[in-house]
Amino acid sequence: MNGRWTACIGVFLAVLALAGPLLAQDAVPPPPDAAAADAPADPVAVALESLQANINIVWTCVAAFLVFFMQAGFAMVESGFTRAKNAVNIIMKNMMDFSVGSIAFFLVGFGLMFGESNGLFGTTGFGISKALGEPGSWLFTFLIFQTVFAATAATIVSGAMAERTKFVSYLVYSGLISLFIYPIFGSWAWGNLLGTDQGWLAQMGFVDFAGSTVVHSIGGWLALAGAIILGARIGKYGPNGKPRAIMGHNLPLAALGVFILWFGWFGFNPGSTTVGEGSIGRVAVTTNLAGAAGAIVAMITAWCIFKKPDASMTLNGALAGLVAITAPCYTVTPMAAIVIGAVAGVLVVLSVMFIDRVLKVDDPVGAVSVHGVCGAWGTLSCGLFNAEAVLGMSDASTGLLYGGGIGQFGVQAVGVLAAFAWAFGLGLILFFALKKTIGLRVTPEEELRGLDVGEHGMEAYSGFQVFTTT
Amino acid sequence: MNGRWTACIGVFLAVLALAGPLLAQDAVPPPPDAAAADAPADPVAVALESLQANINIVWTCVAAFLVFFMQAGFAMVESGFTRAKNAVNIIMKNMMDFSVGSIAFFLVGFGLMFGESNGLFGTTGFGISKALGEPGSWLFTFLIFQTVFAATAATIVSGAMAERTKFVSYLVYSGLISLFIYPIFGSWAWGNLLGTDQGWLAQMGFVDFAGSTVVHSIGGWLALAGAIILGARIGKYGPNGKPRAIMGHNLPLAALGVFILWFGWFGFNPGSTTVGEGSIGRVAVTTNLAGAAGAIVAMITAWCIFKKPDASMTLNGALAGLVAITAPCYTVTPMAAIVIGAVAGVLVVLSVMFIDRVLKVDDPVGAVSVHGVCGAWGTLSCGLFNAEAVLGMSDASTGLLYGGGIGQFGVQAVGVLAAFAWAFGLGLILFFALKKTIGLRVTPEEELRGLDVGEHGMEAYSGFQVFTTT
Amino acid sequence: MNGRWTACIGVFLAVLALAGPLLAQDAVPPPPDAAAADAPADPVAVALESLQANINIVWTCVAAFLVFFMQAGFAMVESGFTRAKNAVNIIMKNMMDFSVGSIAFFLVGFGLMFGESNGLFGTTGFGISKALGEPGSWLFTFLIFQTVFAATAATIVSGAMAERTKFVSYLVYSGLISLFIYPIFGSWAWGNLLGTDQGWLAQMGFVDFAGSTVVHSIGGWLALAGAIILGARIGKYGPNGKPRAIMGHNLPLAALGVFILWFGWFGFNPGSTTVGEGSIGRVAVTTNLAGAAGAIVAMITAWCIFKKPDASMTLNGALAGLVAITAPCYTVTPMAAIVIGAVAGVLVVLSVMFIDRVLKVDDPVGAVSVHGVCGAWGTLSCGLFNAEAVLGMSDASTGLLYGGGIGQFGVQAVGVLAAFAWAFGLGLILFFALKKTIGLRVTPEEELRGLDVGEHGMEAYSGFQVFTTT
Amino acid sequence: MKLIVAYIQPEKLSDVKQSLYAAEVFKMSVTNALGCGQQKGYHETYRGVDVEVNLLKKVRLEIAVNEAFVQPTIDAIIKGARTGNIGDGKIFVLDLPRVVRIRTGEEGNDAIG
Amino acid sequence: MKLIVAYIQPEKLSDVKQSLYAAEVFKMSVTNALGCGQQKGYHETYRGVDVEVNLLKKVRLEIAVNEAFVQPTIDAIIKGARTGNIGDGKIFVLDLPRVVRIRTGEEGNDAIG
Amino acid sequence: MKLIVAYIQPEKLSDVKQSLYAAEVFKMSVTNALGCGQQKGYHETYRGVDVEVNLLKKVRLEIAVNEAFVQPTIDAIIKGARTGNIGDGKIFVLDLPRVVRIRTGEEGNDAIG
Ligand SMILES: Nc1ncnc2c1ncn2[C@@H]1O[C@H](COP(=O)(O)OP(=O)(O)O)[C@@H](O)[C@H]1O
Ligand SMILES: Nc1ncnc2c1ncn2[C@@H]1O[C@H](COP(=O)(O)OP(=O)(O)O)[C@@H](O)[C@H]1O
Ligand SMILES: Nc1ncnc2c1ncn2[C@@H]1O[C@H](COP(=O)(O)OP(=O)(O)O)[C@@H](O)[C@H]1O
Repeated sequence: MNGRWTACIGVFLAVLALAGPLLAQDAVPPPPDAAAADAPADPVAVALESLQANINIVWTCVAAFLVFFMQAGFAMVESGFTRAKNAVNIIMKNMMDFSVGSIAFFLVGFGLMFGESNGLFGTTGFGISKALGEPGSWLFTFLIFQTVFAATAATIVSGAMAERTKFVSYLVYSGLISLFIYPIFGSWAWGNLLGTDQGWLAQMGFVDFAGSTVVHSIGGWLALAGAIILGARIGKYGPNGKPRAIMGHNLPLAALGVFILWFGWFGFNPGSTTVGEGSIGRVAVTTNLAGAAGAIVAMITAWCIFKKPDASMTLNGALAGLVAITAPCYTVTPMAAIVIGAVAGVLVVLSVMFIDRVLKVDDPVGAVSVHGVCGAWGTLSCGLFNAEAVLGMSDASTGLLYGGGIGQFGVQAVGVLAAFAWAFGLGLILFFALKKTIGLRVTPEEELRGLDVGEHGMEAYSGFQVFTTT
Repeated sequence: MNGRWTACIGVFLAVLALAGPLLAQDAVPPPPDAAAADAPADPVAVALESLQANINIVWTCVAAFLVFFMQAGFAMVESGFTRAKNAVNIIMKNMMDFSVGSIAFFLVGFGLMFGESNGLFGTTGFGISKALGEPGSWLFTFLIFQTVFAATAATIVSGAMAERTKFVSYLVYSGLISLFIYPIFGSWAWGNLLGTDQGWLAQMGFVDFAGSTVVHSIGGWLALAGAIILGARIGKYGPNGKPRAIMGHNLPLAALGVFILWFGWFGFNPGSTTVGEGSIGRVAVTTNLAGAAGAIVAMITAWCIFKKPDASMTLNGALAGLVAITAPCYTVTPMAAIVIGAVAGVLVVLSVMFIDRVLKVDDPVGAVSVHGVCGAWGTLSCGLFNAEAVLGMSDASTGLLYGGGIGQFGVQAVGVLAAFAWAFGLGLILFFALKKTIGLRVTPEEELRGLDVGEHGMEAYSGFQVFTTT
Repeated sequence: MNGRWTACIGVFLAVLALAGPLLAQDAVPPPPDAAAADAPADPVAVALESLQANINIVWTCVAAFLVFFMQAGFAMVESGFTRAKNAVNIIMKNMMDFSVGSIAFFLVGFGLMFGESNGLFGTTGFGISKALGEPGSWLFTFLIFQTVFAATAATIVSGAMAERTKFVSYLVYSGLISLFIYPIFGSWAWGNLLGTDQGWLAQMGFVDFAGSTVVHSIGGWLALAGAIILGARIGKYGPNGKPRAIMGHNLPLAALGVFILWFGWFGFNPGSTTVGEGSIGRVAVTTNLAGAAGAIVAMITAWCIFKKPDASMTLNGALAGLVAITAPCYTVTPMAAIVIGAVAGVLVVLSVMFIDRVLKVDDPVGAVSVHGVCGAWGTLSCGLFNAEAVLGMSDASTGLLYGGGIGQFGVQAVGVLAAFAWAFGLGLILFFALKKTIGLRVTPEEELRGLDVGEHGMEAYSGFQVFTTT
Repeated sequence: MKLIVAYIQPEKLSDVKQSLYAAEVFKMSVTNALGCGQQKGYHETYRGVDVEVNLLKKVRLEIAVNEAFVQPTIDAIIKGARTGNIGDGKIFVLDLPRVVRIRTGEEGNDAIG
Repeated sequence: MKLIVAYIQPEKLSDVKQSLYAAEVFKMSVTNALGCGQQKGYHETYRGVDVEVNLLKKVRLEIAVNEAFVQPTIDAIIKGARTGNIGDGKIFVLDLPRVVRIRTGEEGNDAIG
Repeated sequence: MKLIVAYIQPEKLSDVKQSLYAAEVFKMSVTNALGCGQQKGYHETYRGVDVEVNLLKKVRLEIAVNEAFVQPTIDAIIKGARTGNIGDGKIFVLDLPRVVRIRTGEEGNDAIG
């Protein structure tokens, strides 16, 4: 009987073990029945599995809620870093991209991303029809978790296009992002998370644990395209083309936003295991260290360059570190996480200056630098710092610096380029189309008076004497 | 031996299964001993059950904390939607109704709501005396979860009575709400959650999964009574009785509040299962979709009527959708959730206008429309959209649109009316009594200068030039 | 076979049971192997244990994230309670103490606190080297949980030294706190949490469940030392030495901060069990009641003394109650929690007045009173109200009021004094050294214009007319 | 022409605007100010420390008018702003030799209206 | 000496500063104000209720100059502020018998610059 | 009567109030302003871009006094506001032909105090 036992329990322990090192974002625990299939349906094993499944569900739901809360963080960061006269518009945009995105992703995006793929994108499981009839289906938990990720990609764009974009065109494009731009790319890297075949990137061995590329870079490159086509805010560049500073109106709010985002990132990265076991602590550690290193190094960099520890750069630095660690968080050592975050801290400052002064693209909150550039860096860093052997997750580390050779790095580079091509390319087309049709930008008068009055007919801070002398 | 096993595990699986479809707010997992009773006390079964119990405890606690955080959301929404000169008063009210409420509910309310009922209300278990001696008792988790619900009902009222209510009388009535107004009604619908007999509403088959009526409508109707007896703010209605707009002073803060509330709702609704299993993901999905639909549709409605996408209406719309889905979240399909939220989005805008222009009741933040009206709608919608059969939870859907006939709808209507009668009726008496005794309203001078200086002797934004020209 | 079963399951249940009453902050669940050692490695028992371990990991991680979020709370409270011209500086300080602290604690502090001790402090396990090779190691979860605690101690100091401290010297000392000041004291009380030998305080039987002393008092006494050496803000004391009020610039933000802190405390106290079972609900209840009582009683006290319900005192009161219950939360009855919180509510008001008027130490946010004084009170209260027998956790209550005699109280007093001696003493030396070297305080001109412009070259509220007439 | 500067209580602004409109004075400029005068101010306490607020919120009106409008304007302001309590405020009348309308460059009486 | 008070559109402030600098007028004081004039204001709605905003944001300049500078200053302001649309604003010129520089106690023309 | 307008450094306001009280000048109106003068301002950087802040925070005092009080008031302001550094500010003295107290309708010297 003992043999019999070890057998069926073995199955279960295998599940636990397996659940861990899966290199996809979301390790989906096999539904009880599946497990039941490949072992004599033993009641204890089934019970044990269903308990682990419940732990995973609780954990994944909590993580999803934390990621949802990042929406508040983005709203606060973006409004804090822009002018008071546009604050209502920004919060409306953040409220709407999540709302529109949630429904668009539920109806269409989810199917495109995780359905049976035609090679390019999924074609089944729209509106998670499959889950009806199974009240406790993992699909529901998985959907809410994926929805908040999709919404994150969409919301990133609004920051770079703040203070001058027409509200209606914003609604259109942020809807389209959740509808297909994000999901289709997502299907290439993560499409197999429900057990369907892998997308072409995943097949190549592309690794993006929690979405440095799939979520952040996609958002960042779309933002870049948008900011380019939209043009700079009035007064951003002097006649001589010299950039002028347009100060954010509420830095405490922006800081609160960054803290909220950091908080949410503990759902974003550790949650991407979708399995409630020890690795989530490890991922939380790497995530936290990278964010900390990013903030410190960005501050130091800014200090050296501008002679003052610039608060907005420091806040961007924290986000840069967090974005960078999002891809490698599961497969690098804590020490490596510090390095990855630190590099992101330098990168973000230089990138902001480069985009502002050289490219002369007006990105009010630094979304392109934080999400696009540092997302790319983070994805590449998987190829440098992957240390699965050191961590005891597998017997070979694929990281260049851990003797894994250049292979992984190459694959990562392909993914990064694919993301840029897809998002930036599509972005240019999309925004150009919008510009030519409904129009992308508000009138100069409206821009000067502020979008709050122009687009929404109200002020953000009624009663306060707000007065800009520039 | 095998038979023996399946027996004892069967018990356990039964527990799991049972835990799910319970149509009350909180499915209380039977304490281990209880279970042990009805099966040969098998160690593995006991262990399995205690593990599931632990999962439930972790989940329910986390959910309770999220619901607690909604207090911050209410505070931000209410202060953001009112004038700067009353912001301190509002945050004091929010801080106090939770503090007073927590203690009142612990000492008295909990017993009234969940104790052995005398038919009308509970009469035992005050101060959860029963739990002493059992350090890990489920009662503690259940108490904290119920406490934050009670506090939610209390805090709703403060919004509708903002900017003119005497602080002391606020303390009194918000205490009374947690002391008996909320608990007694609660006992009628949820009184049996600790295994005592059902209240009369529950016996009728009244369904309010997470409290559209029990929490929100009760709060909303009390708010209505309060706003009526209190009267409108000075300057709210012109000589001709034409309503004037009194703008909120900080919309970014209000928006943050809405995001926090949405975040908390993921504890409010999914947490009401109090069981850590797959359904929580499903409830999270319906909750999120309804909130999204509410926000979008409210914005569109406002856009059509006022020609501009009004931010404050959009924010209210999100809350309206969330309030509406609170009752049906567990028993409707995701698609139905979108419909329920969308209807709430229209309803809230019309209701705000109706109350403002026709009833001429001054509700600064729209609490009556959001919580009262949409709470009622949500409760009724259970009778229309209940789709348990479709969801695979039982073999018959009680929803009118799912062939369940009018029965459920009727029962829901009874519950809605009972809530209105109880809360509005008691509210009128209570507030009238307060008006005649300690007085409900501050002096006109104090109201003009602001309650912050008048009631608390301080300003919310010291140093800022705040200056209202109306 | 049955006997055999009960044996191995017995082990498991024992684990569960044990996990509970551990009187240290963090009951570390024995790693599976350990357990496996002392029982015939039975697959089911192992599986059951690994499930409970997973529950504990999920719970502890979630709790750690909540505690992390308290950083946002501190940032909002501190900036809200100070002047607009220093808001950027404050958020930079909060962002940095966490970032610097995270890395310092990871590299050094953690080893000093939890490594094999040389009697005075730990000397092994720096950079959690031990965990490499075990991807799901409990150490990771434990590290992230301990990191956010360390950061809390560091961040407390910034409030008391706000509006006049040089940014660079702030960076230095907040780094040193996480580097060794906090960890070394911590090792005395909690050093054994990873199974190494107990520190001398723990050996004496000193009890500080979640850190009233280890975290809050340490921070508070350091803050006192800092505020003394730094001196009062310009204009705080009139020529006659009469204290003048310097109003906070954003009370809604401060209130939000308090709500966030309260929210985080549900991770701080219940999370300190690090075990996902029923006790977390109980700890949540005591924590919540104490916070509520603190807020109410502080408000009443202020009302009596100043004739108005002072908002800032009420907010401090809530925090005072929460700080006080941090040590006893696990071992006192809910009723006792109310008393402990209420006493803290009185204490904090009197203490603020005493420090402000008698000691004439300028503590802008009341950090010393809230964290130092009430932390000490909470620690002592363990010796008065410990009711483990009543709670059913052990067969004797050590609380004086529960017939436990004066013993426990004496031990607690020793711990309180040790904390004061260590933190205040070291603080004086540290800050004096800083003053003599890099300098602790900004120039009067800079202080008058504000640290935002002086230290960071930017304004917190660009565009707003901020104008202080005092 | 005269430049009329008046300090009134903030909550009286709308009434004053009404009575000015009634007197066909449609153009004015408003700023917020703090004033101290006979009105002694009030006390706030913050964290238990007393704060004497003797600079009270006021609204400052600036109205340029032709001679003919001076008295009606003053009367209108008084009508709108007077409560009879200390703190009602003051009206200052200054000579205004020259006025220019930026839009047209018009001067004097044409410019003022 | 004259004290020149001008109300302009907020967004024109930087242009006006430029043209004043060009006219070698470097010293000025600026306050924010609300103005109502021919420019009729605009409508906001809040929660479905209409709000008539007829006090529009303006910037108030105060510039003390010597006689010789009066006309150049006025011209500079007009140059910087004129759009030709209603709402451009007004310039008021007041006599300024006496000026004192706090730092030195200098008076009159020496003090003004 | 005269209307005295003074621009001072914000942090000097309380000292000036003291010295005015000492000179028995109890009534005044205060507004916040931005000034540019010899004091060249300072530099901020935001996100690496340089911001030249040449409009500095100032406080504007407006005090109506009888002839007899003019010099004492000016002296008091100087006494309270002077640091000797550039940026101390200016005092402008305007003729004030007429003053009305809204509360009573009193005019002239009775109204001013
Ligand atoms: N001499 C003055 N100079 C400047 N402003 C004054 C003067 N007298 C009064 N004010 C302004 O008028 C306001 C009301 O004056 P106050 O003396 O309080 O009321 P009343 O004029 O009714 O006695 C003051 O707050 C101040 O702003
Ligand atoms: N008679 C006046 N008294 C005071 N301020 C005035 C007067 N006329 C105009 N202003 C100020 O000038 C601004 C512009 O005036 P307005 O009449 O709108 O434009 P325009 O002068 O081009 O017709 C007004 O908003 C107001 O602030
Ligand atoms: N000619 C002027 N017109 C208007 N305001 C002036 C004038 N000269 C100075 N001011 C005000 O006085 C302030 C101080 O002047 P500034 O020249 O900087 O110092 P100082 O007078 O000591 O040289 C300026 O910021 C400005 O607000």
